[in-house]
Amino acid sequence: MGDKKKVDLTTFKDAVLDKYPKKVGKKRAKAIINNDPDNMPVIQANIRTIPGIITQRGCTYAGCKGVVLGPTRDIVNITHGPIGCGFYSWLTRRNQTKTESDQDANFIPYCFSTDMQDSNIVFGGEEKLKQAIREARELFNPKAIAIFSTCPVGLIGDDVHRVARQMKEEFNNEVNIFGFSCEGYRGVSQSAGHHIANNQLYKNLIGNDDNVTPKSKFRVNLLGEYNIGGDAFEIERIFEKCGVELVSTFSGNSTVSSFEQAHTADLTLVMCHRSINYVAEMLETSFGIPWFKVSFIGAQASAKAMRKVAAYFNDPELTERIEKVIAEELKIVEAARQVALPKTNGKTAMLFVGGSRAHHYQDLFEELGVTTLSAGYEFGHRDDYEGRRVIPTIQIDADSRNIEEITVTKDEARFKERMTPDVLKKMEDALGKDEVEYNDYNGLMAQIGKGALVIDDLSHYEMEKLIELYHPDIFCAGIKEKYAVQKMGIPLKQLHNYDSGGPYAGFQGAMNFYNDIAMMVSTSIFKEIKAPWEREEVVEASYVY
Amino acid sequence: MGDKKKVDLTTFKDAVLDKYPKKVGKKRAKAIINNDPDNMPVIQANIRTIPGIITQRGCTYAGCKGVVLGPTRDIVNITHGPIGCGFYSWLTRRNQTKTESDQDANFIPYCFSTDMQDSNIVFGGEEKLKQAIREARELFNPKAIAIFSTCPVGLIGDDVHRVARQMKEEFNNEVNIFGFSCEGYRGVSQSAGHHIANNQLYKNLIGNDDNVTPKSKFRVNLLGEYNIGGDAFEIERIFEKCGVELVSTFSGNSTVSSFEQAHTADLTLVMCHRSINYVAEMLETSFGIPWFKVSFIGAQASAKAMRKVAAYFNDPELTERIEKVIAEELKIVEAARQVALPKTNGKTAMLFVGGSRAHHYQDLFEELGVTTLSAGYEFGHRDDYEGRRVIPTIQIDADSRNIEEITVTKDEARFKERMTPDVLKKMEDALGKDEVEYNDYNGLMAQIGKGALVIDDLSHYEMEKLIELYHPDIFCAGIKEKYAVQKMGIPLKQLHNYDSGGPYAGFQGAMNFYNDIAMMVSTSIFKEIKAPWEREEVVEASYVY
Amino acid sequence: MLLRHTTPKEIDRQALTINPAKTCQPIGAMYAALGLHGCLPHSHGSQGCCSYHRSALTRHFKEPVMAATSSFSEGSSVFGGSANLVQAIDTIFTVYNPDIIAAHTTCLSETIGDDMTQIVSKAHEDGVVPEGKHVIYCNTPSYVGTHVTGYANQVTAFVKFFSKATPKKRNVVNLVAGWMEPADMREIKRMANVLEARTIMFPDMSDVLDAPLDGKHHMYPKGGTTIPDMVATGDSKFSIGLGKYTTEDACILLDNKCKVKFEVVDIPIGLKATDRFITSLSRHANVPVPDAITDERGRLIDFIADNHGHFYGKRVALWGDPDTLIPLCEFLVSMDMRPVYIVTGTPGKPFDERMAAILKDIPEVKFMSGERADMFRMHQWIKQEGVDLLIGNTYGKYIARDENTPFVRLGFPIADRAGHNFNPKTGYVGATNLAIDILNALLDHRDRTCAEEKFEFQL
Amino acid sequence: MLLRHTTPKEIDRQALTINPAKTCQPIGAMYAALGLHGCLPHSHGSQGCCSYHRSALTRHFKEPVMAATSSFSEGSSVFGGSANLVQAIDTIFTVYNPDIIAAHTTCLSETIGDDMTQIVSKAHEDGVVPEGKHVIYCNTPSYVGTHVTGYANQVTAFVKFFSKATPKKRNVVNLVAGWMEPADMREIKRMANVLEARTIMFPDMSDVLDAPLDGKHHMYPKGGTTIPDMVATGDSKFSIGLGKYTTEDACILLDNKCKVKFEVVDIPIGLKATDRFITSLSRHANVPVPDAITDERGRLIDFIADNHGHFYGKRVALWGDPDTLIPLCEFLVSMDMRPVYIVTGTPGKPFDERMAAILKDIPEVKFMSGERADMFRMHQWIKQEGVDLLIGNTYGKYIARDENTPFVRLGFPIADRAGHNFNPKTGYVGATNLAIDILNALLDHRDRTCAEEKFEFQL
Repeated sequence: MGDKKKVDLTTFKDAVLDKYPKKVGKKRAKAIINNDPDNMPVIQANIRTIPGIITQRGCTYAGCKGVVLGPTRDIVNITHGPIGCGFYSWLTRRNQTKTESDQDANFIPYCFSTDMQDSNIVFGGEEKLKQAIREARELFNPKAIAIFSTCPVGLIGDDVHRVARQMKEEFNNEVNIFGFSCEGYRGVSQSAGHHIANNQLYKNLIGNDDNVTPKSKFRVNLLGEYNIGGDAFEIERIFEKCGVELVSTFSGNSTVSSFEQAHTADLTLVMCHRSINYVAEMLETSFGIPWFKVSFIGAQASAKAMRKVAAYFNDPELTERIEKVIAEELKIVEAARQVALPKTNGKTAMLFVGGSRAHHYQDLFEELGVTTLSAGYEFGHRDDYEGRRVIPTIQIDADSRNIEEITVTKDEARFKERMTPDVLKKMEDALGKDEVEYNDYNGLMAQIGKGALVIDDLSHYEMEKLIELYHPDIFCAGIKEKYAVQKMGIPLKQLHNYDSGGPYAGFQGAMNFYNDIAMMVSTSIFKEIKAPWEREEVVEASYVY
Repeated sequence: MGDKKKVDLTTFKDAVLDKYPKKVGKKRAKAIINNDPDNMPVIQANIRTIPGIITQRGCTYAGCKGVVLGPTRDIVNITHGPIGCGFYSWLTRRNQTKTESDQDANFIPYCFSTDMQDSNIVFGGEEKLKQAIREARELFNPKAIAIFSTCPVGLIGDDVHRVARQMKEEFNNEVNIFGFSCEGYRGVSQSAGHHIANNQLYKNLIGNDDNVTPKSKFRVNLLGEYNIGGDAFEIERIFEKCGVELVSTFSGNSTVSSFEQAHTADLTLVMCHRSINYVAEMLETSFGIPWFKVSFIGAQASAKAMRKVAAYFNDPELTERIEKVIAEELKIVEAARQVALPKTNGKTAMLFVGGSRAHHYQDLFEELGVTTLSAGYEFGHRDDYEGRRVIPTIQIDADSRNIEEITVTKDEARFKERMTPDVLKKMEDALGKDEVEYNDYNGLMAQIGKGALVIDDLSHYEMEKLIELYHPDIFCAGIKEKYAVQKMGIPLKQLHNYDSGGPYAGFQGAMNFYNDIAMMVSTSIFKEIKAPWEREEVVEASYVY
Repeated sequence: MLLRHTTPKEIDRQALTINPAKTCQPIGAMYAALGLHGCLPHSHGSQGCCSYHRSALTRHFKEPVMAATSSFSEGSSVFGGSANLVQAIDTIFTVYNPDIIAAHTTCLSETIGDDMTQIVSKAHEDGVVPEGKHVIYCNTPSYVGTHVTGYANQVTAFVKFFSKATPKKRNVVNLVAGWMEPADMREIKRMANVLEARTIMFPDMSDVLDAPLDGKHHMYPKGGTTIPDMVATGDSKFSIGLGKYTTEDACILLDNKCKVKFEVVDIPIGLKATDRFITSLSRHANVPVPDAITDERGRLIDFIADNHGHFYGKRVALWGDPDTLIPLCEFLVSMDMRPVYIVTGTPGKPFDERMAAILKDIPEVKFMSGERADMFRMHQWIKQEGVDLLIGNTYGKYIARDENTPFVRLGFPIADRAGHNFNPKTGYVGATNLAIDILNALLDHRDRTCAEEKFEFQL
Repeated sequence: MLLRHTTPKEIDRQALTINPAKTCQPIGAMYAALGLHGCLPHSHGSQGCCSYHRSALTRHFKEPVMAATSSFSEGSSVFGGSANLVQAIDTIFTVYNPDIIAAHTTCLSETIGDDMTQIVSKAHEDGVVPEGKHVIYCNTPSYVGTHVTGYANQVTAFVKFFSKATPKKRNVVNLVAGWMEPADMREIKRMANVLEARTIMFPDMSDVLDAPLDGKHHMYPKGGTTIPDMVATGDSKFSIGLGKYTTEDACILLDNKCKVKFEVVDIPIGLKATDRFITSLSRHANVPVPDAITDERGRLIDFIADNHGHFYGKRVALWGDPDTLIPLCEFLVSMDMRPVYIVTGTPGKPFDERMAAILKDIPEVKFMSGERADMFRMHQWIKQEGVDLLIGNTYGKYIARDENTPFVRLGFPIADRAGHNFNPKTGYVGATNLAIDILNALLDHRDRTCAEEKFEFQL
C-alpha cells in the first residue's frame, strides 16, 4: 500500500511506433504525447482513424442517436435504415429513466426501425419511412418523433427532413417530427453525431415552450449528462436538496418538455464538454444564459460544481444551504473513502474513453490515491485536451467541414443578459479567477501530471503495449477493450457504461466508485492465474508414503 | 382408443411364486388373490413382511408421527430418538395447511428432535427429552407438545408418557403434553402407528372442549383425510358451499382446537378407513356420533358422500342445497371428463398403495374408462379388502397383540343418541340399503372386478413381474416404486403424495386427476425410448450422394 | 410496466419494425470469421458497424472480439472504399499479423458498389498481402436477409477460398456448423469423437470465444478451423450441414466445387434433431453408435420422463433464428410442451413449412418470419393470451418482467447473464441442460408465486 | 412467513435440535453401498429405516433405489435380529440375485446388540450365501455421528471385505470418493482420464444413480466399482481420499491392510481444491497435467474474473456436510464472496479448524458443527443480519422465500429440483457450473427486485 510506483513513460512512443507501416507511424506519432502542463504540447485529435488500425471509435449515428437522443424517453426514435443500426443502439447504453407515473410515455425499451430492404435501397425509402411514422403514431401516440439516418440513406438520396416536414403537416402539427442527417460515414467518430444532434435539438425543441412556472429562484440546465447507471438521479438529488431547480438535463432522464423549456433557465452547467458544448453556446448566444464547465465526477468536483452555482446566483441563503449540503455529504463520503483508501492508495490507472470521462475520472482516482499514468479520448477534439483557448487554432479538415454548422443569433424577444461584469466579478472573488471557467474549459492536459502519456484514439495495439510495458493496476475503457485487458490479468472498468455499477456522479456516486475500485484492485482471482504446475515455486504437499 | 385390453391375470400367481424360497412362496401365495366379488376369497393381510423381500411398507413411527399427527399444525411434534426419524418425516408428506392469519401457529415446516447420542442410549434420554420440551416451549410457546418414540426409546426404557406428565405439571398444565409409544419395530407396518396415534388423540385431545358456538345446524367430522396436495381444502370448499360445518378433520389442515371439539359434531364421515376407523368407533361409543364410510375421491363418490350427509340430516333445505351444489359441480366436472376421456378410455391401471387409496382411486379411474387390473394395499387389514363383516374372524397375531388397545365407554354426561332407527330408516329409504354403510365398509374386493388380481404387501419382485406380464398403461404406487416402474416405460402416479399434483379429492380434484392421468397416459417421451439405431425399422434418410 | 405501450391490439403494419428478432448481415459474417484459426474479421464500411458488432459479440461472449474496419469517411463514400481497404490490409498484416483477413461488406460499401474482388486484387498487386497470407471476402449487404444470412455467406466464403479437391478422397465427414455457441460446437466434436468419426468442423468458435484467462491476450486464440483443415474439406467424403439457413449454401458450393456430397440436418438441439445428426454421422462416417452415446440419450429421456408433469402443456413463446427455433420447437413438442408463439426476423419459407409440420397438433399456434415478425408482435400475442414460458435472447427480459413469466435465455445476444458459452445446448447432454434450465425456470416461478400453503418441499 | 416462529433471539439450547443439518448413519451406508456394482444394500432394523432411506435417496436422485430390510418385529427386538437377517439373506439371494449384500445396522439392531460378524457367519453356515456371493456389513448406529459417518463406515467396509494385496503393486491410484453426486464422480474420472492416470474409484455411483431410461429396470445398473477392481485396490500404488470425513478411515485401513500409502485431499470443489487434487493425482499417478486441464482451469478463472463484480462481498449462509462445505467456502472466498454463516450437523474438529483458517479474513463469520448446529440456528443468525445468498439442500427454500434471498441448491437432499445428478460441481468444469448457478441466482434476484428504472439490458 502507498508505495507509489515510479513509472518511466518516455520510451513508449518509440517502442510502439516502430511496429506500424511508416506512414501510419508518422500519423500516430502526433497523437501520442508526453504531457507537460507547463508547456502544453499540441496533440492531434479528431482526425480520421487509419483504416485497419482497430480503433475504439464508433460512428456518427452512434453519437447522435445512441448518445445524445438515446436517453430521452418520450420521443419515438425511428432509425431509418437496415435493421442493424437500430438493433445495436437498442438498450445498450444503460440510460436509466424514471417517469413520474406509470402512465407517462417511456419509449426507451423500444427499438423502432424502418428495416430497409434491398427494394428500398433501389427505389428509395421515403414512402416506407412515412408509413412507419404513421404506424408509430397509431401505436404509440408520441409527442415527438425523431428520424435517424443510417449510411445508405444519404447515399440513395432519401430526405429525412422533408419527410419530417410532410408528416408533421399530415398530422396537423400535432406531433413534433424532425430528422437527423447522422449517416455513419460522416465525420471521424461519434463526435460528429453529437454536433448534429445538438443542432437539431436547438432547431426543433429548445425554446418551444415559454409557458413555465418556476419552482425555484435558482434555475439551471445541466448539459452533457446522460444518466448512465443513474448518474442524473444522483445529481437531481443534490440539486433538489440544495433547492436549485433543474430545468433540463441534456439528455439524461429527459423529456421533450424539459428541452422545450431549457431557454428559461438562468444558468447552464456543462458536464461532457465534447458532446454538448454547441448547445451551451447556442443557449448563451440566443438567450443570454451563461455556461460553466463543471463536473460531478468526484466528491470534491461535485462540491466545486455546487459552489459555482452558489457563486453565480450569489444568494446568501442558497450559499448557506449549498455549503450545508456539501458538509453533510462530504462527511459520509470521506468515511467511505477511508475504507477504500488502504486498498487503492498508490495504485496506477489508465483511462481511454469517451470525450470527457477520461478527464473527469481522474478526480475520482485522485481521491483514491490512484495515479493516472496515461489517458486519452476516443472522440475528443484538441480543446478537450488542451483547453478551449486552442479552438481558434484548430484546422477544420474535410471531415469536419461536412458536418452541418448552424448560425445562431440573439433571440431579441427572449434574450436576457445575465452574466454582467458584476456577476462575474463576484464569482471571481468568491472562487478565484482560475476556478470560474466561464465559457471555458481547460482540458485534460492541464490536470494530468507532467510526463503522463496522453494518447488520442488509442489503437488496440497501443493498448496492449501500454499494459505490457507499464502494467497499471486498473485500466478504464469500454466493452470492446474489457476482456482483452482482463485476459492480461488487469481489471478493466468500463467508463462508458460502468459495467453494471453506478451511479458514480455526485456524492453517493463517489462512494460507489470508491467501493468498486477498491473491489477491482483487490480481485483475488487474478492472483490465481498460474496453475500450481505452471508456477516455479510449487509448494510440496505433505503426504504419507 | 376405447379398445379395452383383454388381459388374463390368472397365470400370475404361478409365474411369480416359483421364484421365492419355498417357505416364502407359501406365505406369499395367501396374499395374492384372483378376485371374485360374488364368492369373496380370503386374503392374507396385516402380517409380517418377510425379511429381505423388498417391501413398500414403512414403520409404526411413520404411521403415527408421519401420517396421523404430521398434518396438524399447532402441535410441536418432538421426535425422541436419533436424528434420522425426525429428519425423514420432515415435510416429506405434502400435508398442506392454511392458518387463518399470519400470526397463528404453524409448526409444520419445523423438525424437532432430541437428536439422541450414544450417551443418551447408555444413560437414558429422559432428561434430554425434558430439556428439549422446555426449550421448545421457550422458543415456540405452543398449545400442545407431542412426543414420538423411536426404536431405541422403548428398548432403553425411556418412558415418554411419564415425561409428558411431569412436564405438563412443570408447566402448570398450561401446555398439553402427551407421548406416543410408536417405536418403529411395533406392529408390521405403518398401520400400528395409526392405531397408536388414534388412541392418544382420543385420550389427550378429543372431548377437551365443550365450549363451542355452532356455525351451522349440520355439524360433521371428517376422518382419515390428510390434506395431501390440498385435498382437505377442496372438501372444505364443498362443505362450506353446502352449508355444512366441518367441526374437525382428522387430521388434514387441523388444529388442536378442532380435535378438542370433535365430540360436539353430529356425524362422522370416514375417508381412510384403515388409518382412523378406531377414532370413529370411539366417537360413537363415547358420544353417540354415528359414522359412515365415504369417499371424496371421484366426482360421483363425492356426490354420493354429500348425499349421505343430506340423507342423515334429512333437512329439505339442506338436501336441496346439496343437490344444487352437486348439479352445479358435476356439470363442470363432466366437461373436463369429456376432454380427458378420449385419451384415457380403455386404458388399464394397477394400484398398490396405502390403506384406502388403492380402493378409492378405482372410482376415479372408472370415471376415466380405465380398468383396474390389479390392486392391493401396503398396510391394509383384511377388512379393508373384504369388508368389515370379516373383522370378527380376523385372527390377532403376536404383532398386533402388542399394539395398545384402549377401552372406551359411554360418556354419560355428553353422550347423545343420534342414530335412531328412524334416522337409519329414512337414510335407507333415501339412498338404498346398500349405500348407507352405517358403521360399515364393504372393502376393495367388492368393487374391483372379477378376476382382478388383489395382492397385499406387494414386493418389488412381484411388481416387476406384474408389469412385465401385463404392461398396464399406468401404475400407481409410491416414491420408492416410481422410477423403477418408469424405467420400464410405464408412467407411475404416486398416490401417497400425488407427485406434485392435486388436490384430487372432491369435484375440482376429480378434474385435476382427469387432466393428470390424460397427461400421463399420453406422455410422448415414452415412445422415444429406443434410439433410431436400436430400432428395426430405421427409416432411411434421403441425402445427396 | 417497462413495455407499457404494448397493447393486445395489433394493427396491420407495413413499414415499422418494433423490437426486432434479428439484426444485420455483417455481424454474422464477423462471428463466423472468428471460427477460422488466425483470422481477423474486417468490416468494410464505416467505423460504427465494426464497433457495434464487436460490442454486441463481446457483450454476449464476455470475450475479446478483435476485428478491424475500413473506417469510411464521407470521401470514401463518394469515391469508393478501395483505398481504405487496401490501406487497412496493409496496416492489419503489418501490425496484427493474422494468417487471414476475412473482409465483409456493409450496407455502405454495398450501396456505393465497391467491387471486393477488384479491391482485393489491387491489394495483392500493391504487395500489401504478404506471402502465405490470405484475404477472403464476402458480400453482406445489411438490407438483404439478416445476421443469419451474413453467417451463411461467410461460411460459404471459407469454401470458396480454401476448399480444394485433390484426387484422393479421405474418409472424413465435414461438419458445417451453423450459428451456435462455442460450447455447442465443442459438444458436437465431443460426440463425433466418442463415435470415433473423423470429422472437420468449420467454422469452429470453440477455444476462440470461450478462451481461458491465462495472463495473456491472444489475438488469435488456439481454436478455429485451421487453413490446412479448411483446404482438406474438399477431400472429405461427405458434408453434414447443421442448420439449413446457415450452412446449406456452403454445402452446395462444396459439392459443386469439390464433389463432396452432403446432407443438411437441423442443428442437433433436442432429442430428435440429435437422433438425426447421430444417425447421419454414424452412416456417413461409417461408424457404429457406441453405448456411451445411447446412454446419454437414455439419460435425457429419463430426465424428461421424471419431470414430465412440469413440462406438459406449458405454453411457450419463442423468438430467435430459424435454425435454432426449428429443432427447439420440435424438442419442446417432444416434451409435450406447447410452443404457441414463434417469431424470427429472418425470412424464408423453410421456417414456415417446418413450423407448420412440427406444430400441426397445436391449433392455437401463431408463427411468423421475416420483416415485422418482431418481438413487439409476439408480445402483443402474449397480451392477448399469456404464456407459461419465454425462450429467447436477453431482450425478452422486459416481457418476462412485465408479464411475470419464467424466462430461459437462449440465442443471441445474451447480455445480462454468463455461462451460455460454457454449457452446450446441443446433443443429448445439451438437450438435458436445456430441459434443466426450463425446469428450473418453471419451478422457480412456482416457488415464488404460489400461495404459502402451496409451497412444497418436493416437486 | 413460512418459518414464522423463527426469531433473531437465540437461547442456549442444550437438548432440542430444530431443523437439522444432518441425518442418521444408515442412509450414508445405503448410499455408499449403491456404488458397488451388483450390490444390494440391506438395512438391518425395522422396515421404516429402509423405507425412509430409500424414499429420501429416491426423491433426491429421481432414480430407483433398491434396498432390503430385516423387517424387525417386536419379537426380533427382544430376541435379537439374527433370524431375520439370515432369512433376509436367503430371500435376497434367491429372489434378487445380487453379487453382494451390503448390510448395515440401525439404532435398533445396535441397541439390542446384534453381532453382525456372528450373524453373517451363521448365514454362511446355514448355506444361504451362494458360492461366489458376498455378504459384507458395517456398524452404523444412528445415535453416533451422522449420515456422513455411515458413508465412511460403508466405504471402510469395502476395503475390509475386498481389498487384497498381492506381491505385485500396480501403477494405479485409488480414488476414494467422498459423498458427492454421480456426476461429480463421473467428472473426476473424466479428469483422471484426460490426465491419462490409471485409477480405481470407489465407491462409484455414476451409471448407477444417473442411469438412462431404456425400457428396462436394471436392479443392478451398469455402474459401480466392480469386485475385481475393489480387490485390486490393495495392489494400487497410492490412494487419494476425497474428503476427510468420508474417506480417511478407508484410506487408513487400506494402508494398514495392504500398505497402500495415501493422501486425503478435499473433494475437488472450486479452484484451489481442484488444484490440489490435480497436483496430487499428477504426482502420484506420475503423469503430467495436459493443456486441456489447464485450459479448463483458465476458463473457470475467466468466468470468475468476468463476473467478479457480481460476486464480490456477497454474504453467504451455508449448511451441509463438512467435506462439501470446506472446499465450497474456500471457493467462495477465492471469488471474494463472504461465507458468513455455516452450520453442519456432523461433529468433528477438522471442520472447525479448516473453517477458522479459510475464513480468517471474515471477522463477522459464525460457524458451528455437531449437535444443534442446525438450520434453525443459522436462520436465527440470518434474522440478526441478512445474507445475499443461501447455499444448501432443499430445506433452505423456506428460509429463501421468507427472507427473499437467492438460493443455490447444493447438498443432500434436493427434493424439489432435478439435474443435480447431471451437472458436476467438482473439478474446474464443476466449479464453473457452480459459479454460473450462483451468478444466475444473484442476477435473477436483482432483475426481480430492482426498481423499474434500474432494470438493465446488460449485467
